[in-house]
Amino acid sequence: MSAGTLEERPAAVAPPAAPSGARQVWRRLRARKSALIAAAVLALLVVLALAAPLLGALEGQDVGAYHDGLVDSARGGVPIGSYGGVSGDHWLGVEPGTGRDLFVRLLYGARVSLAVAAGATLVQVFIGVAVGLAAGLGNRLVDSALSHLSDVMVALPMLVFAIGVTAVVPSSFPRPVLLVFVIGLLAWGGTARIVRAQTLTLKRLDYVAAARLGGASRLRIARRELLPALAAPVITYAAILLPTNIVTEAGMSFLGVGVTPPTPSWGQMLSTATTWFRADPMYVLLPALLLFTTVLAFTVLGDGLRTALDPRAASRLRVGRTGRAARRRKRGTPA
Amino acid sequence: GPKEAGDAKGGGAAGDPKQGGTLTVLNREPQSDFDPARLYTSGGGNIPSLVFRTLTTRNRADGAAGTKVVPDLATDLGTPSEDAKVWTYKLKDGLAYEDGSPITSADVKYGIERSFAGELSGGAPYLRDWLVGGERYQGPYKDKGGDGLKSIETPDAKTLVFHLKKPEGDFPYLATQTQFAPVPKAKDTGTKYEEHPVSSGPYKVVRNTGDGERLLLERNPHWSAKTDSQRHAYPDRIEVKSGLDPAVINQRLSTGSGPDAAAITTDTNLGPAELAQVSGDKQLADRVGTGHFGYTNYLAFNPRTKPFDDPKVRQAISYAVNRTSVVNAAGGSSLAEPATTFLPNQKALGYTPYDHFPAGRTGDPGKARELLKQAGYGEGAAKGPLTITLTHSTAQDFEASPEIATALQAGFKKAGIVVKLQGLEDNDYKQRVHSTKTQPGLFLGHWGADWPSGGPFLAPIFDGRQIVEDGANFNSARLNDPAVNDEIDEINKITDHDAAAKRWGALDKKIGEQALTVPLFHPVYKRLYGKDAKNIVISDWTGVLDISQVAVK
Amino acid sequence: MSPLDTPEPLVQVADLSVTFPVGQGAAVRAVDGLSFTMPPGGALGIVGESGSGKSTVAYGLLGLHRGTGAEVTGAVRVAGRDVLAAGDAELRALRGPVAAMVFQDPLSSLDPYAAIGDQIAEVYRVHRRDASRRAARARAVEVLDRVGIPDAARRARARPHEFSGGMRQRALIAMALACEPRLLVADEPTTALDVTVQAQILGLLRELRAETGMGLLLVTHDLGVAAGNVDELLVMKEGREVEHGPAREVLDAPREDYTRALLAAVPRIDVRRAAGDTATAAGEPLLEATGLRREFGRGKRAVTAVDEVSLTIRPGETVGVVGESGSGKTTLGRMLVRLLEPSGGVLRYRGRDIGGLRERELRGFRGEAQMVFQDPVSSLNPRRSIGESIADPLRTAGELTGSEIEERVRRLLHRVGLDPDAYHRYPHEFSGGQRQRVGIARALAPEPKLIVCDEPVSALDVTTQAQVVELLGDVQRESGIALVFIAHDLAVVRQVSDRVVVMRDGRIVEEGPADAVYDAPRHPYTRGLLAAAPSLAPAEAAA
Amino acid sequence: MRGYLLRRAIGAVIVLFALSLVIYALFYVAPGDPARLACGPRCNPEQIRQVREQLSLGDPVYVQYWHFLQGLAAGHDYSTGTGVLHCDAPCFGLSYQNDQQVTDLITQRLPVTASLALGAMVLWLLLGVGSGLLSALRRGGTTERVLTWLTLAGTATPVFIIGLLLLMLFCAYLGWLPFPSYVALTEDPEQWAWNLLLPWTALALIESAKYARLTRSSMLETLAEDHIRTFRAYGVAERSIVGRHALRGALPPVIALTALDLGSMFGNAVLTETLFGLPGLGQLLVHATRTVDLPVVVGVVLVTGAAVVIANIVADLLYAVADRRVALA
Ligand SMILES: Nc1ncnc2c1ncn2[C@@H]1O[C@H](COP(=O)(O)OP(=O)(O)OP(=O)(O)O)[C@@H](O)[C@H]1O
Ligand SMILES: Nc1ncnc2c1ncn2[C@@H]1O[C@H](COP(=O)(O)OP(=O)(O)OP(=O)(O)O)[C@@H](O)[C@H]1O
Ligand SMILES: [Mg+2]
Ligand SMILES: [Mg+2]
Repeated sequence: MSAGTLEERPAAVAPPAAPSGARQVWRRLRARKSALIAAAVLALLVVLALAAPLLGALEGQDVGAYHDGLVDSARGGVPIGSYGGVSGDHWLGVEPGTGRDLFVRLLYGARVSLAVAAGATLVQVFIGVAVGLAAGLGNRLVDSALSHLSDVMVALPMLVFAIGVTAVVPSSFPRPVLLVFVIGLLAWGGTARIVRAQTLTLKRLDYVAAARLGGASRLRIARRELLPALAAPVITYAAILLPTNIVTEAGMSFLGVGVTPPTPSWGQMLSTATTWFRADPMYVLLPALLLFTTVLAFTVLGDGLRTALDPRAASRLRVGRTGRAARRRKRGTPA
Repeated sequence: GPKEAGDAKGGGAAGDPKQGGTLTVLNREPQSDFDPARLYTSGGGNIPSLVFRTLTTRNRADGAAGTKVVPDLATDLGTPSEDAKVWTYKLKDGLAYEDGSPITSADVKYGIERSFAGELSGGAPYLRDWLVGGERYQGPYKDKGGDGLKSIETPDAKTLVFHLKKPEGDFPYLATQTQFAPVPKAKDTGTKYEEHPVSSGPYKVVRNTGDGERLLLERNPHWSAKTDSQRHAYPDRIEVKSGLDPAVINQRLSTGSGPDAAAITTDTNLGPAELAQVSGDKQLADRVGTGHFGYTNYLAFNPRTKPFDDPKVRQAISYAVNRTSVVNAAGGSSLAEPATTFLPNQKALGYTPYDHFPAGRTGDPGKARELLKQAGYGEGAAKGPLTITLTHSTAQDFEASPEIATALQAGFKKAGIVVKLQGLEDNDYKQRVHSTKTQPGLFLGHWGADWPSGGPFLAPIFDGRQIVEDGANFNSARLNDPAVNDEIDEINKITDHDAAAKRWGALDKKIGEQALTVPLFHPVYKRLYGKDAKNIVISDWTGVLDISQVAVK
Repeated sequence: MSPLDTPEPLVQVADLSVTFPVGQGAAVRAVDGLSFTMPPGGALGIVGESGSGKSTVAYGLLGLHRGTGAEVTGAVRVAGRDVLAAGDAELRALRGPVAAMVFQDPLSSLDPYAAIGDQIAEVYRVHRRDASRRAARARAVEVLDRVGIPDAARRARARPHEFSGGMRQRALIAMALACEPRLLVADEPTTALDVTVQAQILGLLRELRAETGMGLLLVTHDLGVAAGNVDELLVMKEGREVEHGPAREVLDAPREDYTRALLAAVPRIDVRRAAGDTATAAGEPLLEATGLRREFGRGKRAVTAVDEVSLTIRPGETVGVVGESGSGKTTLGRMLVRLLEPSGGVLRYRGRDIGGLRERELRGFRGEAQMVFQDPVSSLNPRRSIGESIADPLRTAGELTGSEIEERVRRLLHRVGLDPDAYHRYPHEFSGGQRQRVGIARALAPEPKLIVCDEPVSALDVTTQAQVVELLGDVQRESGIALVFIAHDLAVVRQVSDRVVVMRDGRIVEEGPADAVYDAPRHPYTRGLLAAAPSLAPAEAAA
Repeated sequence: MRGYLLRRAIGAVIVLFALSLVIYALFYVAPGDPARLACGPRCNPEQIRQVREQLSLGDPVYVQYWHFLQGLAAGHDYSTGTGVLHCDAPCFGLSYQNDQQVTDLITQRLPVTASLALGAMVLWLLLGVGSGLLSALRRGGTTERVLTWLTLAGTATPVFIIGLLLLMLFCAYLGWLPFPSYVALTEDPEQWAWNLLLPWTALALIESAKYARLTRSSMLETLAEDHIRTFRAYGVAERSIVGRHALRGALPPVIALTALDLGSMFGNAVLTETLFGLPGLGQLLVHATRTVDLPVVVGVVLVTGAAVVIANIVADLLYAVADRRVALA
């Protein structure tokens, strides 16, 4: 049999031709309706956040404007009217104590919360990937030094760090950016761990060896051969990190090291709203609901992405793998 | 005065107070300072005043009557010399510590002396400033061989004679502070004394864990009600649990299950949200005590910086302030009363009403703009719109907190004043605003009375000789007006409190003309107490219920 | 035969079709209208190239497609039970006592966390509820002993990783035996094993059959394995039956072209390399290893993978390396191209010592020696197009422009028999054989002087294997590259090598011209290897 | 094994050393003057100077750090004014703010935080791993959906809200539980558990979603492995497959995450501690940070750091026990 016949081999033997990389991921993602809905919800949130000034103008309200007349001063400043002062002018009611419009504040809050969370996630992913790669590719010394470093960061309590950092940075520095760094710098350990483990596995693969034989430098190998393979687990993990970061921002506000007023953020609104949940439930429910929706959307999208990025996911739980797949495993090594 | 001040028995559950039972105290802050030398306020606040008796003490009565000072260990309020520079006290008979040993005048002297020790810092500065030689004395630990502060004489075991640098008509008020509590020298363990301070009051410390986190106080058998007309000591035991979240404290008080029924708090007010909820519930609303403490929250200018050096700017800002927003931000009209005077609305402090820059309820932007135009600010004016930075703390305590700063910011906007907020971490904030070197041009300040008299309220803020260059400075305007200084000295000579109060009030009104501060509001304290708590007494001295009066049976 | 004396068949498959949905409404029909029967105690071999549907049939017998989304039609009866119609409980009762399965991959087919004896006991107790824990464990020891695990009582407590590949496969067979099945379905039970071990396992299966009278359904792509072990052969292609008949008949006188092609592609150990192919192993040595050593791990755990190996490779010659699993072949190969640093010894490339050089100092050497890897899947980056992968060394060298590189890659693709337009396609769009060609193209790209092929064909089925071997031969003839050809399949090595090196436990036990080693092995180990190699034996003589 | 532990111990010391350096550095730049704070609100410069001297804050930072290390190694004597207080090695020093021995402060509070963290861990593992398992088994079913929503709601809600809701519901409204108040385990184990039940639940609700998701995905991964196929092919029931074979394979990532979370819980549970009035390390740390109480902060952070490191070592050991193929190196 000559080499020429290879092309004429029946299609049934080769796996069905599938489209490449990103297109394939998109196609698999598209097949999951829940992931699509989640993505749509997130996109909507982002659009709403971006359009906050426009929507505010539409409602006819301003983020900072106080409405002393809309709250009952003698009763601690609880909004006058039912459902937290919902009215034609204030679609979602007003904030207790100040009478500021909740609808606009929630939208503006979305900007800060989403931006801080996304920024922090980026920082975490960036540092995590860099450290994880370096640890995975470096020698024992580099590896242990970096894992010790991440232990130090994990062990550093958030508040101490936040106060320390806030002190060094002049107060004219925008708070949200600072928060991005505080949260980002403290919680990259998980990403680093994942990337390191994955790198250790990947670097043993033959295609990395082949790249070395081709004379590629370490940097090139990291960039060309390893990073693309890390995308799937990292993106999946980032989808978990992002909502966690939103909640972390809320916790920071609660401890008084969050964004500074009058800038609203969901976290800050939640932390001031906590005590109001009986006197003015709407005030708590609205940011909580938004937060929940966001977290849910990210989780669902993350799950979807994970399955979409993992070609094996399509054949999960199959009792028998195809012969080709099974034989690809390393042949038995002696005990 | 407080609403509940009606019946003489005090508020709280019905029926006459009886002895017995356990009173639970649910607090936020642990009593981590329990050394009489380190405590700042009169009687060290509530719990310490159960353990420490002092030469004089506050009158445990509702409302304005509670601003009076009354004898405690001493037989009277002290005998001043002609010029009020020498004060003589006699101790009552039959005074004893928790171990039964007698309390002597030497012990009181020793207690004062140890408050000068560097190891036991924390108390108020008055002794140091008033006593002859006080500024040089370093406490008994450094000065081992010597016979201590010469300006305190103890001719016999019952007599104390204090020699002051200058006349101080308020000395009886100072003698309410815990530095005037007796400390037996033999039992002094220095910095460890606070773990178990020796009691001279109705209760003694039985257990103190977690550095004041949990306290158990039981009756001191050697205390005798005969020598103490102020403290009642109804409960048999007092249990203090601290380190709790304010929301949880109030929730527990309102639920009142188990021991929480006989509970109070000595440090947690109702917040606005809780007030909103409580006010809708008749039963709960009945269990709220209201108190007025002499306290003012204000905007402080530093007239040495631009643009606040221009009186017109300061006046414009005074006109522009929207006190309704600010009061709302501080919790609404039930928790804060708008202020136009620096002195709080209390007769004892010398309150004299005035409103030099009437801003009405919500500010007078027109008047403010007009003044600003005269000063050269505004749209199209030479210097453009007035842009200022307001410094505040990031701690959410309704004092110098972000809420109040943003409310002001929103109000000033109407007068065309652009306010930038500078929120500082609380320590940073305190250090900066109270240092002459770093003091910002405009910040949120607050000041409370060390005792109900105009002196300690006005002097630290406006007395030019109290400008502290390297330490904590409270005269933020750096006012050093000989006329003001002289008047302060003159009033200090007066030992008739009511007469002095009138003059303090007049002085306040006069200083107010300079617009060195913008008084914003006086806080009102609302506190919930357990359903079994009886005999609730809230004086205007502290503004909070007096634990020594509470009964649970 | 009359219906009367025909006992009920053990396996009865009629018009079986299995279809796998692969998303977007597409489906793969893996088995298409297959029918066969098997008498009790019979032995049927199912052969065919990769992907022909063999395993799918085997799984069908145990109802293992249930719950996976596969669509199964037709009829499957095992020992009288209708597998397709059976309820879950009934199916569970069938699995084990009636039909037991031995999977291909012993490494992954056992729970890595549990003791082997316990796993067997657990399976036993599923079907013998009355058996006590102790009895079940005793039974496990008994069957382990039966399949030839030495010191079975002690070894039953070991975990899978403490067993060698052959022992694990025995353990899996023991698990099957524990249930005393009437039918043993063995899906490629020996593909993962060395020839010597393979011979032992096949012997064991024969013995057990004789002893217990169970039926055997042997799935394999290796005709040699099937030859000596089954009565009947079923040849499959694309899910359909191509030919079915008594084993000897099918092997000796295949009726179908496909079967003939399959048989022709099987490498024969006694076939010499074509005379014209033999290179003149003369000239300066290209690569010279002296006393090469490599250890892994430290202290007590240290393993010496390669021990005092000396080897010389001259330009243009092919050196075959054979030896069983773990003998150090891969380690040696990787050291030769300096993917691994030797722990000792000297490695000279054209006289220059490259043994201890650091990665940066190896720059000059990198293009000169290349490697073709065993596993066509992991040796290509799944996220890059094959063109890019091939072009990469050229880009790194930086001598050519972008369009020149692309041109060169296209020529290489054509050279290895692929469509030049495949440049932008991704690895998963190719079959194993095609991928191996890509790997060869990549190795050729920097115009190396030496290529180390580490088991380049062992993952491929016989037909593809033959194509790749031929390609390598062609390339060498044209460009005069020196080849080091590592394989555990003795026959393949013989087909390509000028000289052969036999390795065992990291050492070279025999070395010499290929024909000399194969025809007159001197070392007993080499003789053992040769003896264990499966062959189509009598059939071949007749062909 | 012993060599391994020794190496890890050395690593731990390095980590703690680095941590203490970071804290010193942070405090050097942080706002607030501890001497002023300790001195009281209206101190004069002379008093502040006295206090500063008393706390040896006048020394350069490296000298202070050196004294700190000396104290750790050999203990330290402090004057109480009337006598001498000996602080045994390892001595973290005295609190700037109230002259308490940091070691005492920590030993009083460590059990509280440890009780909180460990108990919560048990609960979140039960809740998270349990619901992860259930949803892996009943994929696509109502059970899975309900569990997913429940655990997600936990993740999405900050602890100060969950905690307050729990308190409201169980203590105020239903009155089933007393308002929590820490009782030492040694004092009364039953009360200890009752009082910690709500804080545990709050933390568990927040953490369990992560675990549920992790368990579910690694469970599915394990269920797809070949050895599971073997047991299916022998008629082993799905329940025993999951319980006996798949769970074990799914555990290692859960163990690793638990170590990470447990470790950081020691320093970061402050919100929970405050809300439920538990006098733990988190509260101490926040208070000390607010009052610029360096010795206390260093002490607590070192204990927290030790918790992180120890949790990691234990996780690695467990990992090796769970998967004997892993060699400790
Ligand atoms: N779970 C599955 N999903 C989709 N396609 C599958 C699945 N299992 C097998 N196939 C396809 O069915 C066909 C037959 O597969 P099968 O595993 O039966 O082949 P085989 O003859 O055993 O091959 P090998 O020798 O490689 O083991 C192949 O094309 C394979 O890709
Ligand atoms: N990275 C490694 N770490 C530890 N031991 C290793 C490593 N690589 C190989 N070994 C050990 O070295 C020995 C030789 O392995 P090698 O892979 O070279 O054998 P091989 O002959 O190629 O086997 P196979 O035919 O299975 O591929 C084996 O015992 C193996 O377990
Ligand atoms: Mg197969
Ligand atoms: Mg190998």
